[in-house]
Amino acid sequence: MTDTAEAVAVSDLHKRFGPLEVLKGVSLSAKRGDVIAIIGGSGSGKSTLLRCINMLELPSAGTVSVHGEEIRMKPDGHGGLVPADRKQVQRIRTRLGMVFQSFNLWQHMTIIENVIEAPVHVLGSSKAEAMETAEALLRRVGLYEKKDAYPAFLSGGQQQRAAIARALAIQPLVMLFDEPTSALDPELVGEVLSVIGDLAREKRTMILVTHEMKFARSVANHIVFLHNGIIEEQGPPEDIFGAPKSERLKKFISSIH
Amino acid sequence: MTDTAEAVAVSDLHKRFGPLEVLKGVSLSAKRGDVIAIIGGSGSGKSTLLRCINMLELPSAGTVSVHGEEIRMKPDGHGGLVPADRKQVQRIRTRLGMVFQSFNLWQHMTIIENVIEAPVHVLGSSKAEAMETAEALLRRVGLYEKKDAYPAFLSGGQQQRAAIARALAIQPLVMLFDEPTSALDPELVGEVLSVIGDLAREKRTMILVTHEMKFARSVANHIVFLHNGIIEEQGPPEDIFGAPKSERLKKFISSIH
Amino acid sequence: MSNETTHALAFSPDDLPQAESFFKPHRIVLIALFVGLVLGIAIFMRWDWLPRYMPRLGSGILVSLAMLFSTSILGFLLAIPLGLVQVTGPWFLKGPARLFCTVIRGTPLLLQLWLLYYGLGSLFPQFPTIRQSFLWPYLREAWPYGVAALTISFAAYEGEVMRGAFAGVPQGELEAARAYGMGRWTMFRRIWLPRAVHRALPTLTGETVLQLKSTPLVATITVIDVYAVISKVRQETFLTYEPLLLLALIYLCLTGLLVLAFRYFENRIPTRGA
Amino acid sequence: SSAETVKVGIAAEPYPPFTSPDANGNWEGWEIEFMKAVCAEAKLDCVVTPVAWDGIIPALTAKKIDMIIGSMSITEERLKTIDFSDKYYNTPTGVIGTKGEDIKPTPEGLAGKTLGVQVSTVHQAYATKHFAPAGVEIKEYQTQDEANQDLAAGRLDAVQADAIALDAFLQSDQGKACCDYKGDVAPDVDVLGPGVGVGLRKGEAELKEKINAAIQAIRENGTYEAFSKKYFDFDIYGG
Amino acid sequence: MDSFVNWSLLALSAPGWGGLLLQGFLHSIEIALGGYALGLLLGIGGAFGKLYGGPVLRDLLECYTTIVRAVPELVLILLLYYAGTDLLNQLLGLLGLGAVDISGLMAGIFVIGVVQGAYSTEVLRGAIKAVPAGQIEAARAYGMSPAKVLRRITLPAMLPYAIPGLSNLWLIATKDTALLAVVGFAELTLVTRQAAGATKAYFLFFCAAGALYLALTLVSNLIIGFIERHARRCFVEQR
Ligand SMILES: Nc1ncnc2c1ncn2[C@@H]1O[C@H](COP(=O)(O)OP(=O)(O)OP(=O)(O)O)[C@@H](O)[C@H]1O
Ligand SMILES: Nc1ncnc2c1ncn2[C@@H]1O[C@H](COP(=O)(O)OP(=O)(O)OP(=O)(O)O)[C@@H](O)[C@H]1O
Ligand SMILES: [Mg+2]
Ligand SMILES: [Mg+2]
Repeated sequence: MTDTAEAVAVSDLHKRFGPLEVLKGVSLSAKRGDVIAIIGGSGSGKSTLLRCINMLELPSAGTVSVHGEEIRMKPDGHGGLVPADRKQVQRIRTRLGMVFQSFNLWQHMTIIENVIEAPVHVLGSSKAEAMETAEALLRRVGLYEKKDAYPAFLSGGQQQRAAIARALAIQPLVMLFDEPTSALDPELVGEVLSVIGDLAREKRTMILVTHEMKFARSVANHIVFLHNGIIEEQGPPEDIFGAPKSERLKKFISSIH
Repeated sequence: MTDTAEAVAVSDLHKRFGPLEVLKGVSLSAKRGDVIAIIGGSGSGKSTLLRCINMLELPSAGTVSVHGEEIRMKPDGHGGLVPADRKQVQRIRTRLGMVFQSFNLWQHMTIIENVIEAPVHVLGSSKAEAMETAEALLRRVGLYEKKDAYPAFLSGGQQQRAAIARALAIQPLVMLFDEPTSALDPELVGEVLSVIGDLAREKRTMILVTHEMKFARSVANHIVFLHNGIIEEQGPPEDIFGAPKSERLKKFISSIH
Repeated sequence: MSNETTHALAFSPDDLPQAESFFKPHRIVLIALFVGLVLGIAIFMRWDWLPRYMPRLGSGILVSLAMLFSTSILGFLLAIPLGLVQVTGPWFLKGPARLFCTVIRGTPLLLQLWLLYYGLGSLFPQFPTIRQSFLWPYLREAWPYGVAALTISFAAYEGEVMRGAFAGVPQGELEAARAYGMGRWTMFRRIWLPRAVHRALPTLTGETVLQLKSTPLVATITVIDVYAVISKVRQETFLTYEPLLLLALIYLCLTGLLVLAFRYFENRIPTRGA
Repeated sequence: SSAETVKVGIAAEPYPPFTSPDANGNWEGWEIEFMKAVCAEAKLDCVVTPVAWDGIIPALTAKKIDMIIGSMSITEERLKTIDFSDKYYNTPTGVIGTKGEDIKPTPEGLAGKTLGVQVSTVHQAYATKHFAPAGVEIKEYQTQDEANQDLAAGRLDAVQADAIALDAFLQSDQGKACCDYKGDVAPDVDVLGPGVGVGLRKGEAELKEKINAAIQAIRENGTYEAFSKKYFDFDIYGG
Repeated sequence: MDSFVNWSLLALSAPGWGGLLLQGFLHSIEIALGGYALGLLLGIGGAFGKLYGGPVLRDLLECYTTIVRAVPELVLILLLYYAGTDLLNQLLGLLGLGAVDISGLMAGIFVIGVVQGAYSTEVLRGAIKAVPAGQIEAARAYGMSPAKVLRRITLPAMLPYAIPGLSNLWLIATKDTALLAVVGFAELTLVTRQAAGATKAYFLFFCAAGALYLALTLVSNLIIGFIERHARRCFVEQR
């Protein structure tokens, strides 16, 4: 695989929830080391798009490939699709890290257990090794003192940081971040920014959904504006924020100031 | 009660979780129509402070008054405090609206049911009347089409808007917002801003926790910077953001840019 | 969004199956199998005794149903406070509730029934005042003891289930209720109880079916339910399988109805499947 | 010798004085002695196999046991399902009642009273046929003991059963205190049947033959009378 | 009901019945453990099948839970043990193979397991539905196989919701062993009935059995309580 190979490619993705069509044909491609920020109004389908990439939401139509490998789908008989090969999906997922909008920490495990879970039980690292990485990660997000606490006892920002550490622990090739800084104060946002920068330098790919335009602007090399289930406009940050073309995006951008 | 009476007064509030002292003597006062923004690092105790005001978290020491009425507390025998009069707390709570950091929508009710619940079953409004208000509120936050959906099927931003509508429905004298815009896109943030402006003009008091400094600056007339369980600095937004005094605040502010 | 869409969203996809979607190929096969089985049993086994016992079977079913409904409704009403005080009550309520649930669940129902009927019940006649009182005609009957014993037992088992259900309601949602000034009773009635019951429904279904199968014990104190009628058939004809298969069919119908009813309530609120 | 092994099913629930276990788990009683005598006579190697009453017929048809000696009354209805040997005992049917109450074992003498019977016995059939039309309230019990218990507790006025079971109750402290014997009921062979027989699978004519011959033999050679005397002071074989 | 209590009836060795009672008790625990474990396995499989399986599997499981829960256990065990082994042996006979003798114990454990499986399917289904969907999604997102998600996330996360229902089922399992009396297995209920019937000391023996059951419950509660506290340690205290 060359450096310029597509790390993630989504083509003509559709997603329907009953009568509601949330994604109406979205195509997207990310090269290795790309940082793509998805912006758009609430309910425009950003989370759904991210969740379709790792098949947490099954697309109604369209394809997703990760590092050149297309996830094979077959019709489920009700007009939808299901993965043709579960094993393939599982394998691909181990290369994708995900930070959920609502964190979804495992409530029955302490923070450190949350972080070592996937390395030990999916990737098969030794526990000692995983512990070491986990502790380093928790130190990095400033959560080391809380490592033995259960998620229910943490503040919102602490939970979000734990979720980030958990996703980083599997050293994913592609990171999917769903609003990774929503519960963080500006200082921590800066810290997450630097983490993302480091990952990009390691040629890891990142796709992130965010509402903080400043954050999107400083972290991403490509911005995707989602509106009403289609990509209304995309391009480098300077163009999107500096010279928006579509009316909708102009209105959206104008509301930032 | 005059216009300048204290809507909320917190004095020398302490809160301990086991060995961890989260609030170490916080005093705060808000006049009618004040909009106070609490800022501070993750885990600094912002949510805890807000939750202590409506007694969801019982303070270890200190007092809270709402509209001049002090919530009477008595020792619980384990070194903490409990309300001396449950009825009083209930009564006071009906004047306080709260938007939770994690939304806490009632999962067994549709959105509209969530919104009319407190008006009908706490304030005793008629159902028809409550429905009318609720629909207007949901229209205002752009959620009217989702009114019959259950919370689990909504996007993050939609849930947050539902939570805001729910809190507004009881027409509280004091609103407590815990990061009310964390899941919202800039356009909706603007909308929430205008809602808060309207409320302030109606002389309702607001205390909000936020990580978005721009938002805090544009909405609040008083900023409180919480750090390590004490109020490190407070004052009008111009001073706090324009001329921070403490080292800690300077560092915090600097990270915004 | 169109009006049509909003309307459709108001209904959950899990609603009871519609006629056309219900008859899928495999279901037709299953139904055919079942009908075939019933026909085979009807043709190849001995059913000449059936007409003679029809009236008694009918009244037996009624007795079973009456027992089931009265005791599970009463028992459930008792179970709610039993479960609740174990989660949040003061120690002087928590302790007795725990003790009650433990002792009742820990001892056989038959024993409880006998203690009530032959133990307690046989004490009453010794007191002339009771014998003279208006209660005596009832105390002389067996069914009040049956109802009492079955109710107590159901309450104890369900109390345990409700304890878990109450404890499992997310704290945040209760906090939200408190934050809007709901009194304890309102919060309980509007948020805590419905959430807990909804969560406990699958278990409650099972427990109600179990209760249906506990009702035959009342036959030991002369209340003739459908099971007792079937035992009688077995005793008088020495047939093994035919009466029991009939009993199975009767219970199957009753259970099917119960399950459908409970499932309807369960699906009233859609949960997001994981 | 080359005696064939026969599994004899008895009810696992005790029915003294016919069958009951002791604390070591050994079974004893009149029917056990009867079985031993018959088996010895017929040169069968018999093994006692206790099976709960609910499972005793299926155990027979599924060949887990070969015959049942369990105080089974022979009736027309039952003969449609299994086979019986000739009767080996038959006891009179009687009525007991609360002491001092005016009760007679006749339809008129019981009118307006509550009578307890064990469910699915010939006694129940008898009471339903003869007493119920006269306005007697009939209550059905799963076991005889329960009926006796309710008689003592005052919920019943009288109990109808076979005389041996009633006698055993009247001998107990409780029975002595509360009740006395009110007399035998009028005979009705149609309902009360010819008596108690050994239960057999249908179509096993050979075994039935042997058993019938053995019963006849022990009746004639005095064995039957000998062991019966240990238990009863009257003729258990009946008329 | 005896007016006095003859405690010597409970002595451990013969003429006392205590030894037999204890033995029956142990047998009961043995069967209950076996049946419960089998039931749990079936329940886990059933619950997952019902939640995540295809429409055919789901309907089949619905039939399983409805039928097995509806049909009285007595019917099941009679069908399985007697009719089932009969059929099996006829089949083996046709194939020219010798008859097998399925032990009552095995059949009992099997039946109790199948019945418990139906109930625990429903208990577990409810508990799994109570686990926030996001937790399971997170596990999937990290590439866990379904089996791993089950073992590492779903099972431990649903435990707090499942424990009350499962502990009810355990207590029911210990008492359901009474069914095995039908196949002649000497568990606690049957031994109690035998002792009571043989000595007429009904209340003494039923209370003794009750005490044994209660003791078992108390011990079970200790263990269950421990597991439950452990499972709930991650929850913020309910007020
Ligand atoms: N129930 C609890 N038990 C123990 N510790 C708790 C509990 N709730 C909060 N804490 C701790 O108290 C501290 C303050 O929490 P709080 O939720 O008030 O933070 P916050 O300022 O709102 O942070 P954030 O911006 O991340 O939401 C944190 O360190 C948190 O771990
Ligand atoms: N499981 C579901 N069932 C039905 N509708 C759903 C479901 N999940 C999401 N939706 C709907 O799909 C639309 C898109 O949701 P999505 O979560 O992708 O929005 P989003 O762009 O992430 O918004 P936000 O910024 O508020 O998080 C919303 O209208 C939402 O209500
Ligand atoms: Mg989203
Ligand atoms: Mg917070």
